[in-house]
Amino acid sequence: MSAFIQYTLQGLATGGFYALAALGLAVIFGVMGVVNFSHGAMYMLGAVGSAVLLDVADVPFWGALVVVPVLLFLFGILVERLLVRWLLALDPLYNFLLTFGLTLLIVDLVKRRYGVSGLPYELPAGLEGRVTIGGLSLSSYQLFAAFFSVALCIAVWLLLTKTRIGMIVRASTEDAERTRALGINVGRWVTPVFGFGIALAGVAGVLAAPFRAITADMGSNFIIILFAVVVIGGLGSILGAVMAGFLVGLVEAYGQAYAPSYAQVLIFVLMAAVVLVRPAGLFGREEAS
Amino acid sequence: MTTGASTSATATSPTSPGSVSTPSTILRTVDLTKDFRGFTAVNAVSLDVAEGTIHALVGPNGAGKTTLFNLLTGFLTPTSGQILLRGDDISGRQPEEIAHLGVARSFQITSLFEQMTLLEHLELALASPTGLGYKFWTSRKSLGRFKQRGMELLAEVGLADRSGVTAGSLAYGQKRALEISLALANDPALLLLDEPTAGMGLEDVDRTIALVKKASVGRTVVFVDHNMHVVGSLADQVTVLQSGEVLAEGTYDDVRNDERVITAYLGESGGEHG
Amino acid sequence: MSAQLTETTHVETAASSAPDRRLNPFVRAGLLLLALLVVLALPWYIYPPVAMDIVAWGLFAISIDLLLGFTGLLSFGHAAFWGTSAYVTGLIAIRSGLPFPVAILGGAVVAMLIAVPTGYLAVRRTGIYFAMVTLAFAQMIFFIANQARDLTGGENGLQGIPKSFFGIETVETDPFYFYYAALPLILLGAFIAWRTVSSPFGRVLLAIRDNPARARALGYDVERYKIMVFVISAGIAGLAGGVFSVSHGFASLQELVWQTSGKVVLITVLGGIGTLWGGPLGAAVVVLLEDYLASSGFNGIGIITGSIFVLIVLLFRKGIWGTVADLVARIRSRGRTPGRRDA
Amino acid sequence: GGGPAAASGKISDDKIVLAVLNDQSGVYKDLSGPNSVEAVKMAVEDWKAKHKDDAVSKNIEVVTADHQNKPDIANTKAQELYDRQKADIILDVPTSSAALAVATQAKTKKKVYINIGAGTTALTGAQCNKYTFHWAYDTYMLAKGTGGTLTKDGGKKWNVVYPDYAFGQDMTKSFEGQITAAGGAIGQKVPTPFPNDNFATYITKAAADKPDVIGTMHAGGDLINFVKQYNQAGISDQIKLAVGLMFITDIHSLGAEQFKGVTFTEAWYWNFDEQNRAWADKFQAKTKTRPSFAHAANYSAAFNYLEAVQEAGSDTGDDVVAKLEGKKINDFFLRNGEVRAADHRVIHDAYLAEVKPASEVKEEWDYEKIVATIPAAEAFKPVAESGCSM
Amino acid sequence: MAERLLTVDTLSAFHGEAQVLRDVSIDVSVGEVVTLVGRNGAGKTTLLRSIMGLHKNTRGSIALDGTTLDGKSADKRARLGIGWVPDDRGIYATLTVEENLSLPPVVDKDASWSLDRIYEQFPVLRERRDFPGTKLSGGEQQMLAMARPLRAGSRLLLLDEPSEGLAPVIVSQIGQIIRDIRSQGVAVLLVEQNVKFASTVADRHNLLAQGEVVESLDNDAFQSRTTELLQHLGM
Ligand SMILES: Nc1ncnc2c1ncn2[C@@H]1O[C@H](COP(=O)(O)OP(=O)(O)OP(=O)(O)O)[C@@H](O)[C@H]1O
Ligand SMILES: Nc1ncnc2c1ncn2[C@@H]1O[C@H](COP(=O)(O)OP(=O)(O)OP(=O)(O)O)[C@@H](O)[C@H]1O
Ligand SMILES: CC(C)C[C@H](N)C(=O)O
Ligand SMILES: [Mg+2]
Ligand SMILES: [Mg+2]
Repeated sequence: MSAFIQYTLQGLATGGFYALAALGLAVIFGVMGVVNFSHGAMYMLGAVGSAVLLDVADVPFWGALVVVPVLLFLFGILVERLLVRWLLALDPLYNFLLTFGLTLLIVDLVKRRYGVSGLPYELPAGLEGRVTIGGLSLSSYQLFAAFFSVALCIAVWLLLTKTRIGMIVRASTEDAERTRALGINVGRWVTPVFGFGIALAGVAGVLAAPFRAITADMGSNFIIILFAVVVIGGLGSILGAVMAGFLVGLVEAYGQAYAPSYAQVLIFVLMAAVVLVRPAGLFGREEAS
Repeated sequence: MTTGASTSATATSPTSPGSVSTPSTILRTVDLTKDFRGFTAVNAVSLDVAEGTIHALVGPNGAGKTTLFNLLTGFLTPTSGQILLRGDDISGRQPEEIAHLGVARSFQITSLFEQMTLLEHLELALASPTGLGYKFWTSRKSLGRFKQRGMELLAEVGLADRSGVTAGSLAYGQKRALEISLALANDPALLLLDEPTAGMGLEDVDRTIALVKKASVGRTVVFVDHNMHVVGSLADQVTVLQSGEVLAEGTYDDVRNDERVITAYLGESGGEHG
Repeated sequence: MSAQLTETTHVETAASSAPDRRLNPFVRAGLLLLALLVVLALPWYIYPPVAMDIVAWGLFAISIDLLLGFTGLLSFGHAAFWGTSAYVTGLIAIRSGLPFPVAILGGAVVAMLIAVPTGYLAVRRTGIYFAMVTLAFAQMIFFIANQARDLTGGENGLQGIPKSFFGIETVETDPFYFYYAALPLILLGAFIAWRTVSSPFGRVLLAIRDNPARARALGYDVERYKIMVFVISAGIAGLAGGVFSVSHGFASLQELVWQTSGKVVLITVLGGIGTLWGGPLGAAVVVLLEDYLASSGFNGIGIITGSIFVLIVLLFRKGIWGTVADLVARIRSRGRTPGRRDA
Repeated sequence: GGGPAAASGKISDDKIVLAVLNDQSGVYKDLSGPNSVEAVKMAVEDWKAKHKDDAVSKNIEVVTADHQNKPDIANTKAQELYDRQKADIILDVPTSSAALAVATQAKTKKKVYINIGAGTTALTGAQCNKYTFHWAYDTYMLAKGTGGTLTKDGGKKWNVVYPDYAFGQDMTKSFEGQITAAGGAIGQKVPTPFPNDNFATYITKAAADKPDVIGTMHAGGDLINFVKQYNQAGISDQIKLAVGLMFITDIHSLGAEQFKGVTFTEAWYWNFDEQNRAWADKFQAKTKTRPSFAHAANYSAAFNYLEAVQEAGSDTGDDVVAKLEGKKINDFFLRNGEVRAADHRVIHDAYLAEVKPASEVKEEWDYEKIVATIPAAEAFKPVAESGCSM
Repeated sequence: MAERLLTVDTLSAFHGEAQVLRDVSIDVSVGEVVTLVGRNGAGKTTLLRSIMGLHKNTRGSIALDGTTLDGKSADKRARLGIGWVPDDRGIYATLTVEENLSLPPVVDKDASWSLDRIYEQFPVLRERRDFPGTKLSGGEQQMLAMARPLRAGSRLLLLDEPSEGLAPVIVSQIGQIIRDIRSQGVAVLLVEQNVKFASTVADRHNLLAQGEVVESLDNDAFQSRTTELLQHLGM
């Protein structure tokens, strides 16, 4: 029983992590209609960025948690301005393909610059230990990561649904020209949203740095799991992305504990089941036929 | 449940779906209801459409007319209630199945294959019931057998000379006409037209009225329109919907003098704007 | 102008609609002949195993185009069919010793079989959703193949697939002759694709691509059509995957990873979608480029292919074929109506 | 077999072409990759310097290709290297699946192939062939050193976590054999997906019944993930961590501190003695980095291949193989080395190594402490068990 | 005569090579309702889009309150007080009804309608306030689109066929609103095909055919000549 609780906690910790990354994906999709294939690469840049900052500028984890998302925000803005924006008016498939190409490019550039065998990183000061409650013991870093992710998810959700900024942003992506004609300077808003989504991926990357291998390829399987997460949650749904993130985290943990060889297939089986029963995902809105 | 004057057999046990009300009823709904997440767009509507008549569906915006059409043609699944086509329950069937039962529709918002020529549209419509569409091993030329009939249909709506242009390059009124000719292609027993004259200039409206009149020979037509001129010229029977429920039913003259209809829909001017 | 409410896929195809609308029959016949000649001459000028790769990837791209260009469905999990067939072909060839064309046909049939349930689930969604669902299913197949290592050899792959061909030794050992022995299978796949798009069925597919709701109202069972074309496409991908695995003598998990699905989409878009012709063109470019880069000492294939992809999507969405066709058309029309200029 | 033996003094195409086929861009790029090509070039230079005018050929080329760890690409590239680039030998090929694919090509083309980077014992076992040699290590050697020695030293109760694919299973099987032979036992064998980046649950599971040793059979990025998360699990004080296969580049990328106290088997270590160090200095002058055992092994294989060509006076596959078979070699890489004729396994002394704590690391790359030498005769699978028949 | 708010001077517009407006000159004053009537394709929508700054391929000049709008972006023009009700209504699917209403920035506090006032005018919108905008019926969307610039407090409204697809009772209601806001000093440029409706609300009419203003006349003249004019225009 105590093992079960332990697995559950571990699942939730991983889930918080997926939720955060999937949230960035969902925000960009929900707001701009762009399925950002490069989200995994951006996550990787977040982790690599932390390691590089530590190496060249002695910026510790806590610093990276602030600096890296800001840098990725700027990078996102660049990507949006130079590339993504030209395809916004077209079928979403084009930006999907564009960001796919971008992923290949970014990953190989990182490989050329930083090699492939990974970069070193340490646990942040103050979170090296473990927290023991009753018979349970969890790494304090993972606990921190989980709580941090959840808090950030909630903040973003509130921002998008409850504020005027969120509203403007949603309107701008649905029809930029019309929104302009209603008196809103659209250009000012869409770009930062993309940057913001990328920054969220970057946060996930920073959080990953202390306990995952920091390599150029670290995002390539991650993005596929994120896709499963958003399909399960409902592609356009921000709440769905967060909930499905936790769900997938739990499924993964139980799978690893009780059916190790099938842990990863389970996620996709879950996804197939969801598509079969609720094609729009658990929290997605029904598509008009 | 049903408000207003129902004309025929709605009173006789609406719960037994198999019972054919009158021999001439082609379409009948029994307590048809559609909920959208707690909002009831169509509420217990029981409707009888007599074979061979032109039946108008009017009502304020949001009354549930388009939703009712979507239910009748399978694009939406009813939350409860039944749809009987010649006595057979078709609720829950898919749009393509219903189409094969002889029900054709046009859309309120123009819905065409923008990149195809007009003739290709009609070939597609005509080929549908033949199952030719599944033949991936034969040549496309086999569609040629529908050419003559397709041209006739285009001629009927005045588009014969445009048979080779793509639908995307048509003017709005012409698109509406093409919609109607597609709906007519397979000689449907029941024709559902959603605002066939919306967005048309007067001249086009009159042409369309004539067209629908001509098309109605030998079949049943149900249409939605806000243009009282159109309703008055065409409808044998009018059903007024409001907030998803039947408010009134009767001939055009009955309905237009109905106090409730005037307050809820026509307004004091009696709908004479159009 | 008029807002379309249906959520359809509007991808820019290289041809304006039906693939043959632009070209007159003579030009078309000429091009076909030329293409055939090129395909026949390929192993004389290109290292035969590479030539084989080009036509196999070309056919694979055709299977994608059938979905993307003609039905508006982007499959991002087509590696599932290519890879499954690669394994099944290999298993048949190794275990039964049957001639390789038989093994490949067997592989293609199995690919079609697994496409039925996959298609059934995937066609319930459109656009980007469809891409995601197919991708996820391909991942499932990948993990299953990895688990079933008694059958597939797991990470080591399925080694030593024989090129049995009725005891004709030159074919079995010399890639040059093998190319010609395998080519009919590729041409068969291309023919099926061509036949499909130029049939009444193909016309319905275009209708579905443009406006699925309208197609349904006309009485077409849209989902069924999509499943059918999905299965046909899987079969074609299967033919290509089978040829590929026999040519290389083995099948590996590489055939099933998502990057393979991505690569074939890249090839298709690069060549130009909605033409069937584009795929093989794109395949020639990508395969030759990879071949060159692998021995050039420049280690960063992703940098090149990634940049190409980004540029194509940004600037030449109609791909090689579409861009060239546009150019030709523009030159022609300029010839006809001289002096016309944009206002 | 083979066709008519080529006459002595016959060098095909008037040149000797050495091809290095390995990962130039992927996960194994650093542990071998482009720097192995450098090592082979060094071997060619040194060999030319040694033979000067009496070299069988002055025309020696080194070519390279990237197999991206993909067996299909390796297969095509191998064919191309042999056919188009006229390669007389292919070297390296990390990744077992690719390695086996190349072995098949070598056999068909009757050309020499010396594998360095791959782990699978199948190369000199079930899938061995006349033209294929395995130079540096294999899973048996790793298990023998790490599994056998640690068990004898008191780590009787093992739990093994392994990536669920051929290499991982091979490793687990080999380890089980050695651990049982040494009087220990494996309690749990925990398979993990491959590749994978989240091991928390697996580690919890493997630590649950408090074994003496947890062995990880992961490599590359997975290994680094595993070790990071292992250190976070807070069990490193009570349970010893053994790593199945480690390259010095792994330690370098994660930092010695994370690995401190970890025991593993080395095929060669640059700072082991003067001779090694001398070569490592030369290597560093060229590449700005210290060599992994794979780099050294590539040099050794290339050099000895050229020696065999010189002796045979021919670069024809069959002639060279004849010279290599049974050859006893002692160079800076192969200590007490021998090319076993029966299965083409190259045996040599192996080492049990431990990662130094950061405090003891005196210079960059000085991460390892060699704690024991395993004699060549014991380090590798006995011929009788190999299952190879050529 | 009240002060002139909008002046369009010899405006020509092009779609690619095709000229769809030819030297169109019209003006609208404060508190005035001016229509553009004409067949499908006459160029009415194009004119409105040009004024809004959405159609850029034009020649000629447009001025608001005497200052030229040349080079000003659409959002700038909106903030100067031009409110647009597009022919396709332009309701956002991802915004709720209420969000659709509050999206445009308020340009004139005094003129701006409160949400309550809007809901009083269109009770159905209050009922559906938390629904996604495009889940409304076609007519409900039209009301929403009308309400939006009222909420912003625009001083010049460009209405593109606001009566299309509306129930007669709603059409009357819209007519009443137009008359109300006119009396509050708002200027309206109204595109209509529904001639009867146009004549109940407008002060002046411009007949557009093939991109040209073929006739300009006041409402009385318009009403007395309706039949003749319609014939002339083929409407
Ligand atoms: N995007 C476009 N590309 C090319 N031509 C266009 C485009 N939009 C409009 N046109 C053409 O410009 C002309 C004027 O169109 P406009 O939409 O302004 O007419 P309208 O008077 O508003 O018509 P309606 O009453 O149908 O709305 C028409 O001939 C139309 O075909
Ligand atoms: N998919 C949906 N989800 C939620 N509500 C919907 C949906 N479709 C329609 N409605 C609501 O149902 C009601 C009826 O809409 P419907 O389109 O049937 O009206 P209508 O009578 O055709 O009106 P109009 O004449 O304006 O076209 C409206 O209030 C609309 O908001
Ligand atoms: C780590 C590697 C160089 C070995 C490789 N995993 C193999 O398959 O043998
Ligand atoms: Mg409607
Ligand atoms: Mg218009």
